Amino acid sequence: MPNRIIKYTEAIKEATDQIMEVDQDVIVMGLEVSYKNGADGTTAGLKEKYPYRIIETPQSENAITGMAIGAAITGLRPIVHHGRIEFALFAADQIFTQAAKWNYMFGGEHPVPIVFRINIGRQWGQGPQHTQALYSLFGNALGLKVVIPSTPYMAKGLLISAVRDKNPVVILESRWLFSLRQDVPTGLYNEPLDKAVVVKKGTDLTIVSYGDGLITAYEALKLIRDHVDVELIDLVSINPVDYETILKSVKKTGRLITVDTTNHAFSIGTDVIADIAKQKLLYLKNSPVSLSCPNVPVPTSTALTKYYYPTKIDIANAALRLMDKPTIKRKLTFEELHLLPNLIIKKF
Amino acid sequence: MPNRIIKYTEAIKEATDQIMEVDQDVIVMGLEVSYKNGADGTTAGLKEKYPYRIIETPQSENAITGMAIGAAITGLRPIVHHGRIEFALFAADQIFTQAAKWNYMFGGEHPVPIVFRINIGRQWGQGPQHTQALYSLFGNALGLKVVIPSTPYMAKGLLISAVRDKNPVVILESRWLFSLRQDVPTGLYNEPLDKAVVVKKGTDLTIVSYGDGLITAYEALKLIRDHVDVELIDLVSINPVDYETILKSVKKTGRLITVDTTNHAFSIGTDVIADIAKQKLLYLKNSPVSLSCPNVPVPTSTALTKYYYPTKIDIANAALRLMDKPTIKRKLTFEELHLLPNLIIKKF
Amino acid sequence: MKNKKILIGTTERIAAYKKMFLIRTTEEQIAAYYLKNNIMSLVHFYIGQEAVAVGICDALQKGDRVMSNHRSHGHYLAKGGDLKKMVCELLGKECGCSHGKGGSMHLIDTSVNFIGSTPILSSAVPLSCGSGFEQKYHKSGTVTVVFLGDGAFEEGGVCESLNLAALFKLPLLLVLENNLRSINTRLWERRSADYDTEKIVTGFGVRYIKADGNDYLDVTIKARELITEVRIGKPALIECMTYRHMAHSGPTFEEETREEDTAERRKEKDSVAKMRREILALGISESEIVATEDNIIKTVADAIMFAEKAPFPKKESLYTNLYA
Amino acid sequence: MKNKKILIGTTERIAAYKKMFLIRTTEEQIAAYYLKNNIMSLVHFYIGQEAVAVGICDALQKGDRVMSNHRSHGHYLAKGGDLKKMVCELLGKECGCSHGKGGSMHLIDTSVNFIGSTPILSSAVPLSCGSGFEQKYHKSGTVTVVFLGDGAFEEGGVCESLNLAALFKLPLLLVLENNLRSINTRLWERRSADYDTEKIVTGFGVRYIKADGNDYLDVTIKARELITEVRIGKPALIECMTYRHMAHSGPTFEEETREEDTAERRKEKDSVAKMRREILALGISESEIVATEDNIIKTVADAIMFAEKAPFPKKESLYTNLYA
Ligand SMILES: Cc1ncc(C[n+]2csc(CCOP(=O)(O)OP(=O)(O)O)c2C)c(N)n1
Ligand SMILES: Cc1ncc(C[n+]2csc(CCOP(=O)(O)OP(=O)(O)O)c2C)c(N)n1
Ligand SMILES: [Mg+2]
Ligand SMILES: [Mg+2]
Repeated sequence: MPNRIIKYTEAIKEATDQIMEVDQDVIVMGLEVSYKNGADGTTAGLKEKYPYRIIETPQSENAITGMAIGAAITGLRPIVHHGRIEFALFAADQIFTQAAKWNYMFGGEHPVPIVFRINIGRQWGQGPQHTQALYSLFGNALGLKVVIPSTPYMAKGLLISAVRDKNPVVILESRWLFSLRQDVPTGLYNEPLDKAVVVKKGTDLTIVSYGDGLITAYEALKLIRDHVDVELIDLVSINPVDYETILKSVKKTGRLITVDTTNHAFSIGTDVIADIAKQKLLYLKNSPVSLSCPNVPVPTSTALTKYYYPTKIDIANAALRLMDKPTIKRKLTFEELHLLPNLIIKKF
Repeated sequence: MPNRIIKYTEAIKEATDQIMEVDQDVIVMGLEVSYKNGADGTTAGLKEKYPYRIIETPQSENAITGMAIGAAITGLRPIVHHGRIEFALFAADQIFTQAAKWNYMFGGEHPVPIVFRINIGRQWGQGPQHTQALYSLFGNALGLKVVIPSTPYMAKGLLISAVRDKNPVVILESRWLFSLRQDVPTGLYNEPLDKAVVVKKGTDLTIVSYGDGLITAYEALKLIRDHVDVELIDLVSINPVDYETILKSVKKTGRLITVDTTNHAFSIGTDVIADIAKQKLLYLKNSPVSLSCPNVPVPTSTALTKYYYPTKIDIANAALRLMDKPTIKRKLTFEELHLLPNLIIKKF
Repeated sequence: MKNKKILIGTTERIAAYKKMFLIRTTEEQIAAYYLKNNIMSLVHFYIGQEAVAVGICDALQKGDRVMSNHRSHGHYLAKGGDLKKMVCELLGKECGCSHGKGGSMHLIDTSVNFIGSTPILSSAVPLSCGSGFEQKYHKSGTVTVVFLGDGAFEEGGVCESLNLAALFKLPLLLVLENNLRSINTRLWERRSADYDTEKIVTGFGVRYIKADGNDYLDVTIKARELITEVRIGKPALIECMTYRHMAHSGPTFEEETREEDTAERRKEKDSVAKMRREILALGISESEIVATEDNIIKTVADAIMFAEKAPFPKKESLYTNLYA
Repeated sequence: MKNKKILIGTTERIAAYKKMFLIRTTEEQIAAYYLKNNIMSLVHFYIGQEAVAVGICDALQKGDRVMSNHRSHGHYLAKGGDLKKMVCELLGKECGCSHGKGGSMHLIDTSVNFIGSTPILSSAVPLSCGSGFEQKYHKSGTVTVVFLGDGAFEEGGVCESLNLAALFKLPLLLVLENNLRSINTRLWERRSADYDTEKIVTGFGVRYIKADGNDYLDVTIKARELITEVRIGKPALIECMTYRHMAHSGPTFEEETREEDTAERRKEKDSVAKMRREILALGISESEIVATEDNIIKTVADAIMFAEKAPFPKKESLYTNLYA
């Protein structure tokens, strides 16, 4: 199949379009999904093609989400879009207490084939109430599958798998990655919802991250290519976490760095580190290192956010330090710090 | 001051009563708080004493919680009661996005002196939608202080401190502990909101837990008194976590067991273990051990819940195993497994 | 209303009484069983409200769906849910409708389109919009009914759902069982004197009608009329005024905070007794009725005995069904 | 209405126009500044809706409080919020009203009882109930006003809050700014044809009145009447029909999806232009007005220049204020 370079948001739209073509029961609900640049372009143009299946909604996250779940229980395969995790919180009951528990609480055979696409994370000027991710909530919530696509390729493949799954799948889409571009297969393909991906093999140390942090780490690798042979792992799923892939890597490298793009308490990196720590007879060459954000909400001023997220320099230096090598000094530009990375990513 | 033995729920009521007596701005809101056995007895009789300050509410968790926060912002000191974390989830926006972020997002000087009393956890026949705790959400949420009282003494002292604090404080009250009794001082006293408590000193190994798990561990100690010298730590606060107290203990004992009463992913024990693992130059005698619940929601049948929570036997045996000693075999009775422990606890 | 009552024939009335009596005796026997065996598992009894569940479900066709809340035994049985599976579920047995994982608050029997109940107040309402959405999407010609209480009606999600129902023209009937109480709290503690349910409901574009929830005929006739419209995409809400006889939860009674709904008045208005009088008046003899009742009582006693002896779920069952 | 207009005197009208013009030129200059400097920080402009903010705030006393939403510049300025602090906040500076931590969506100036804004739709509504509750509790005789949009009105928390306001007799005025849009979506996409805001609001026991949100005098006179009642514990909602001139967010315009609110009609109904005509009609000369306007334009330009030069917060500031 021929490939072509498309954006993260285009990959989502393409997956949606193609899966809607083959499955008449797939519908999309959300705010502005029927508009021209619908949901940041991820549903652009679909209303014309599927007039009764792209469903514009009132500002009622709770009932809209519940309605979608009810439709999933009774035979449809809805995709629900929430522009921010803070908006989705109004539907917390429906997502975490209803959809997630439904099959278990009725003793099985009661699938809830629904996809929650929730946009998260950093973006210029969005501030303390528009940039959270709440990974710890999603990672701990029993009954959900939760994935974080780090590239256009993953965004398409994971969405297709999610729609085909019989369970409630949450896709946490980092807005920071919306401009990434990549060669993406034109047809339908599945990416597993529960497997971490070794982005780059290496022997010196293991870096584990996800979403925007993974891309930053990917960029960091270019800076230290000649000094440290990093094994970079994209966690992909945070519920469940693919501990096996990580363990295999850390057994080989003996060194571990986790990169989080939220505060460190109860973070994804914490969960990964604890799992490694509990392993019997696993001797590391050095204590695991966690890079994360400070213990405060995300402020709005760029003068402050520039210190908030771990940068590629931070990651590079953490790796160099762990290998006892001299660190790098470089200041990032305003664009690097605050604008969506406009990168073309190679296939991992 | 003379002491007398009172129940966990009575301790909460007494704290509420006494703090209301001295501070006219303290009010209580919640469902059934004005009734005879109000909020499981934790507000019993207070309506008669404070007719305008004990406020019965409609079934509108979102608006009620928001109203309380608004009152806190403008000068009152509300205590809001939610009978179950699942009910409080309807107010997730108000708790996690509004109250928690308010002071930071306005650059300081905008305190939110509010207390959220949220009942959580195990109870006979409450099942998958009435027994969650969501610790990971509370532990990760920036801007909240979050405590878990394990005894009547702590329940009273922490509530008083919480009401006197200028910040939003969440008190997660395990329903499982409602019948515990203890000598509790009759007057007002503060327990720090951010300090772990060493419940019992010991040299062989450190057990860290909280709430219902802490009490189970406390019971376990009696079974292995003659075999293992355990240092038992009540975490008390999960936001922030008092890592210092734990570290000091683990440095001494070289062994760590954490006891969680929820599933293990992104759990409190995980957070504690990761912190220990990240310490440089800290060599443990054995890998940390985490006891927790299986990776499924809480079922309803007692035939299943009896396998769900770590028991005192499980904890005792984990400690014995870590010390290479023979384990105990004993079956717990139905009452031990499913009825609220009717214990009298000594002052830690 | 009076003259419309003739539309419900003798056979139907007898069948309705049987169902109401089934619900009543099931609840009474289970309550007695819980008391005797000191069972402290959470349970909410429906006694007193039977005319609502049966009146509504008798207005439905087989393909129509029902969703419910914490007080769901009556709704489940009225829709034709399996009795034994329900009792087994309450006793935590493997052969329960949810294999013991759900208990009293999580009943389901999709074979009769009772598609689930959840004890979180109001949560079933948005879900039922989704069911209605699916019915409309697949042009199945069926409707969805959701039962909710006066307490649940105060949750914001209900208002949001009313808007969705009207906006998307869903084949949805909301059944508001107003028993004047949310746990013990009375309406006047939760709503201003000017509160007007009809205005709120119709304000969103949903039809509203009020019924005497202690009167089977009133409920079922009004429901039948409404449902014809609901079926063609005109959602409606029927508010049934009724009384809950027992305490909010547990196998006990609670009389201290009663106002309008005193024991005396509840007895006077008791829907099951009323329905019994109705069929007596139809010429069915007392002894015939008693025989029927005895039969039902025995069926229920058998079901409880069956459930008592039925096996508990095995340990392995704990770990299954996290995902479908 | 007509005859009531004489209650608002010349001085007041001029003062109102000045405020409306201040809001207008502030927004225009900031929009231009954002465009010129390629600032992509999230911002929602209020242009077109000035009559609402000023009409309402002119009906308030100093001790009365205001809460607001994502589109809060106008509300903040109308309540007397400090201009420089607002512009500094937008530019992320240390001397901003939230010290750069909040930005455009988190304005606050408690010195004038503008007690906060939050961009999460509807969240300010329950919070404002709490403010009203406190005012009542402390018998302060003051009221709270909360601004919300037609989109936010669809969140269930608003209905819950209406019930609370009526139940607790809160001194609360909800100002529903109906600009026909939530982002781009139109009312008919979100509500059925039978939707009736007045019924919903009054169904909860809250007074309702509709005003022409493009007409300062209509808004302020109705608000003044309502607030007298609000002050004694009779909560109310005033729905102001208005137009948002610019795009939902960002310093741009969006004309593609316009229906009733075309550029032409917006111009025709423009509240600032209308108010200008009103004071011209009072006999104030064109040159006087222009002079006043120039003055205001300059004040705003100065504020922007001031903000541009003002220092950014220091790194340490990132770590402070997690707790109070
Ligand atoms: C969201 C939520 N809040 C609170 C509760 C606790 N609760 C269980 S039943 C009940 C009373 C419900 O009253 P109503 O809806 O009128 O139903 P009824 O019990 O009268 O049948 C309450 C408050 C709950 N289950 N869910
Ligand atoms: C709970 C929530 N859902 C969605 C959004 C995204 N959002 C921001 S502004 C807006 C439109 C709001 O419309 P309206 O309330 O009418 O106010 P207007 O923008 O027209 O002034 C939306 C949907 C949000 N901020 N909060
Ligand atoms: Mg009720
Ligand atoms: Mg609007």
